[in-house]
Amino acid sequence: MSLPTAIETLDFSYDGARPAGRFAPVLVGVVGSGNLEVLLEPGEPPKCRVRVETSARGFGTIWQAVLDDFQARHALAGVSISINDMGATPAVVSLRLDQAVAELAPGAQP
Amino acid sequence: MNWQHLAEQLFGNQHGLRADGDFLAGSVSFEGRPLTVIGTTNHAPIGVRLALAQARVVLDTMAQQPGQPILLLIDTQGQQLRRRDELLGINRAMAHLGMCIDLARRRGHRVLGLVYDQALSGGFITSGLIADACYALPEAEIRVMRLPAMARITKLDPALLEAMSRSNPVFAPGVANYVSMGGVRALWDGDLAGALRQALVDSPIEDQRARDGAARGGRQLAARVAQRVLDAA
Amino acid sequence: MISYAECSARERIAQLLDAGSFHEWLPPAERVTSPHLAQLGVPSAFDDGVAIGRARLDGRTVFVAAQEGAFMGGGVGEVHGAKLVGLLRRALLDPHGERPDAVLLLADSGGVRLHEANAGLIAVSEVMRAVLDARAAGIPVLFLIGSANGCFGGMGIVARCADHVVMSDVGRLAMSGPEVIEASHGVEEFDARDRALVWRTTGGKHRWLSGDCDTLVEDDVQAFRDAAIAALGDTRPVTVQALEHEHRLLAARLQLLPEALDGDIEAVTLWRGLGVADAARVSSLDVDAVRALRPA
Amino acid sequence: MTAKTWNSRADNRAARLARVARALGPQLNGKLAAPAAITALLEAAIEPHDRVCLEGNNQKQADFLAQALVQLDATRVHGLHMVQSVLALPEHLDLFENGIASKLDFSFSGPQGARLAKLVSAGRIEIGAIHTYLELFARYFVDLTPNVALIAAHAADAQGNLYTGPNTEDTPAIVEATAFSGGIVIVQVNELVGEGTSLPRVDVPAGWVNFVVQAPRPNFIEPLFTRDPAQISEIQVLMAMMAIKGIYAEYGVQRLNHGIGFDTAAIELLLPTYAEQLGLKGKICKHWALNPHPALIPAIEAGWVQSIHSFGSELGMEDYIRARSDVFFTGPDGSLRSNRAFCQAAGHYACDLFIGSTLQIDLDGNSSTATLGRIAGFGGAPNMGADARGRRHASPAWLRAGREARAGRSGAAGTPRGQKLVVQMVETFREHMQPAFVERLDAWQLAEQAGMQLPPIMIYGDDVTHILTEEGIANLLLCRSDEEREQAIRGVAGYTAVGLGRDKRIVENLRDRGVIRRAQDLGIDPRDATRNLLAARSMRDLVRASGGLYQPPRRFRNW
Repeated sequence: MSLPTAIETLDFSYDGARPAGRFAPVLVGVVGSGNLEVLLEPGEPPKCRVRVETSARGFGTIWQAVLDDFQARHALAGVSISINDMGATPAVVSLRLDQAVAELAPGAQP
Repeated sequence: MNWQHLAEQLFGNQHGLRADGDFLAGSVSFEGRPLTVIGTTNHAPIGVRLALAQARVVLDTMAQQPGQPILLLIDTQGQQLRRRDELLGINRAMAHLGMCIDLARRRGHRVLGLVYDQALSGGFITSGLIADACYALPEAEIRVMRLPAMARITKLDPALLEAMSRSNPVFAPGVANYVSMGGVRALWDGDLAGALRQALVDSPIEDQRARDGAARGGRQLAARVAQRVLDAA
Repeated sequence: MISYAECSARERIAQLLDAGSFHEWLPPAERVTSPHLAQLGVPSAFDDGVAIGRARLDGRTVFVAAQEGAFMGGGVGEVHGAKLVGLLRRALLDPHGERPDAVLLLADSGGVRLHEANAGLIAVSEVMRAVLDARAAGIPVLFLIGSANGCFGGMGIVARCADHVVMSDVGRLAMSGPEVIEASHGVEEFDARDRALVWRTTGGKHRWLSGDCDTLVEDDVQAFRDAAIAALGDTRPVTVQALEHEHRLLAARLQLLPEALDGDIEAVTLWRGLGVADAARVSSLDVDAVRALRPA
Repeated sequence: MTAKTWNSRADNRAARLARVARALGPQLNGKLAAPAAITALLEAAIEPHDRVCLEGNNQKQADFLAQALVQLDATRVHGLHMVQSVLALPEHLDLFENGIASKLDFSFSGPQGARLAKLVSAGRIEIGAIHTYLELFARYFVDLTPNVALIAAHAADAQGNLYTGPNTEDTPAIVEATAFSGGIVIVQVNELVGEGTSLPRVDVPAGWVNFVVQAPRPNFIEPLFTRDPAQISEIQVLMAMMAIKGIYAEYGVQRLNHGIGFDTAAIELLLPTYAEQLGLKGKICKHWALNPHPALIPAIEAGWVQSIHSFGSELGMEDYIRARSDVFFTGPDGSLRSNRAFCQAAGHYACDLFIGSTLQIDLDGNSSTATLGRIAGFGGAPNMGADARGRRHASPAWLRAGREARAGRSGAAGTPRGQKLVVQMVETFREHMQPAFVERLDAWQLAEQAGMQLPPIMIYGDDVTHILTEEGIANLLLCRSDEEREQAIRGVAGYTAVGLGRDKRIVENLRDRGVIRRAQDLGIDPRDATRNLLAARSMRDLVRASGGLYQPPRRFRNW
């Protein structure tokens, strides 16, 4: 049974130029109203894959735009990003993503 | 089932159980062996006073009848929803009741709970759920709160909750769901005295509810997750 | 000074315990999440709202759990509760030879998570029994309460089953939330929007004056750390004598407060009855001053 | 042939006073009327079709008189034309439902906006116009002069002198217009001081007051300007950093007004921390037209603020204000004297900057808080948030804004003059992902629904100088065409449909020219925008900062 209130799952995949190398998983943020948690884990280079599970349905194009800009900033490779979202605004999403990247091992930063 | 009828079925006409308002207590004889009975009736809300009254009997039983089994008869609408009780530390009084029961168990008293009418959240945690094992009559009702109130507080669609409650025992009121989740060990149907006799013999002393929930299919994760914590590097 | 109330669960762990000493069990990457939320349209959290593990406090081994109040109000669901039970059992059974000097529960919870109501209720009762098992084995259990959600519902009961309760004055410890009482008995019974009344009834100062908590601290992570270190040796065996003492105390308290007092004077009346000097000024006093008011 | 009467208003007042005296008999003692006689008093004093000002603004309410007015016999008192600042209480609209009043001129209707819209569309209320506060006060002296004013004061003495307390607010403007045009002034007070006791100070002289009645309960006051710092988000901190560095510092803003809200509270709380680190103390934010915002306490304590004049007061701030009389306008008794009319004038003419929030902004920069099904009104924002075309004195901030607007222009448009900085500060999405940027304001549809002559636009696009979002600052002063302006707005509209519709090339060009400045262009790293920068992060921090002088209302105290 598909219910109108069910969680929406969105998947995105990018190719990046900056390999993140090995790193311990990074968790940033909290799943609360208007907020989200972002988990970074090592992935298959050169891919940067993003999976979003969100309670706010119907914002796929906005996620696409936010993540396009994020990947344009960081060009991550070999990273798997998992997001649990409870209706965060794009500004909060971008901030959490940038905070998470900042926690990666220093070698991963350009 | 009303408590008098229940007491007669369990202990006969001369059961010796007395009601003081919503509070039930008495030392009864069950098949020739003494048994302490503590309970509430009229869907009593459990406030500080009623929690202390129950704790008193448990303490007295420990002091005066070491090892004597205790039967908790449960009919409550949950904790007393009053500001005064909160100010007086209702959570402390209920913890005290729970700790008295728990200590009695550790000192060799067999403690059994029986939900004979209804049981709700706060009133249940420190009675049936802290006993060695909790049982229920088939017509009893156990829940945290009614679905409409739950929908209001969680801001979820009542129709959705209703639909969910049919397929998932986690949401829905009902003793059968509590049995399948392991919260209630078994239902007592028909020969109540026989059921009590059996329970006095074979109720577990360890907390087996998570394992029961997994075996019965109503609560798949609790036991597994706790075990994973034990095993984690 | 870092506000304990403002910290997330993981920030509390990072700030409260010895730096870098926390080793997490079932960390987020293992994705031990609630299976019940997605179908209700609620996202899950990778840790189901509670981080558990082993750490050091002032060099001593402790087990710790921190609830995240921002996720589902810190509500206890099936997995969340099982993580707490597993932590307490691990302390008790000691399968890896790492017996802790204490188990710290950093509470931030409204109680049972209604989204998984029945499982949550049973889980809270399992936590309560596990706490009492740990105590019976001589492992002290400490509750730290100073978060925005406080410690309510079943967790409010469990907290009072612990050896030692540390609270800040912005922390709250009670059973039913004021909103629930207001919804059930009306705004005259309990005006949930009157925060001063809510805190007089459930807040840290009141719990200190009435002896419902053992330490009262400022809303400061370092103060919580110091209090936790001081409480490490505070083992209180549960005995008949101890429970008789508790019973006398609670029964006497019940007599101190006349029925049906107005919310404006109720708490002050009780404090006076408990022998608190200056009861009328408690609300405006700071933590140090209130700490000194508790009758011996 | 009868002689022309030139004193009919005075005669009419005398007749009303005599009627009241007859109706009340022993229940009237001098100007003092018994509370139980309030119905008789109002029925004798008010005539059908009178213009009546019922004092009510966004803080204090003449609530006892409002309740009494609703109870009147509609066969005796009806068709009233209400002229009042704010529709806040249910009684304000009950009057129209029960036929006592029929026409309305007002400024703001926040809490009653939805009900007002329903009554208007049902034809139960004829709205004259929706005003700004100052505009409505102005009309009290031109064509909306009240016949009867029903006002609230804190205390009266036996003669009828009034002490309005810190919340003087609209009272002087209302009383002046009424008392000097043959009208009747009726006041509800919380206290009566006995013979031989004097009021702390006299805010309204007895000669301007006709009747005094002691209300059974103190008049209601809403703590509207209290913002709990605990609720300020890190995005709001980021925007506050951008406001301080990108606008306040840039223009050297010394005289300003802040709207209500968490966005501007964040700015107030960053002054002693972030702005101090930037070395801006003494260079910005010295003089304010502002209610006594608790959030400003840390900045005041740190020595940032030289003066504050206030529209009204704020509950709990009384002792603090008394102890900081160098900063606030206080009477010889030590308590605040607020005055909405003067403070609105100050905000309009003497401030270089207004910054506030809104719900919607369109591609022309018009902004509105109107939403469908609600008639909200304007309050003071359009007055603060408008260039003061009559201003002639110069200040560096004003001159710089004027230069930016006029550079390269000729003729009248290029004539040197200054301009007020009007900043709209919004997050691109409000809660529940409602976009703040829209192609078309709801105000247009609302105007059609309610038959208004103009859409209820709060601040016109041609008055807005800057739009500040978490995505950046758009400096509209530097735009030279409608297209540039539109792209500048789209350029800070983020991921809203309006923002995603931007022409990336033009927007990058605008960024190169400094028309759009992003956080990084200002040297701000969004990851530095944490709540730790706030000088107070809780209500209690504010109390501490005030040395215990600030006593927040109960609903804000979590201790």
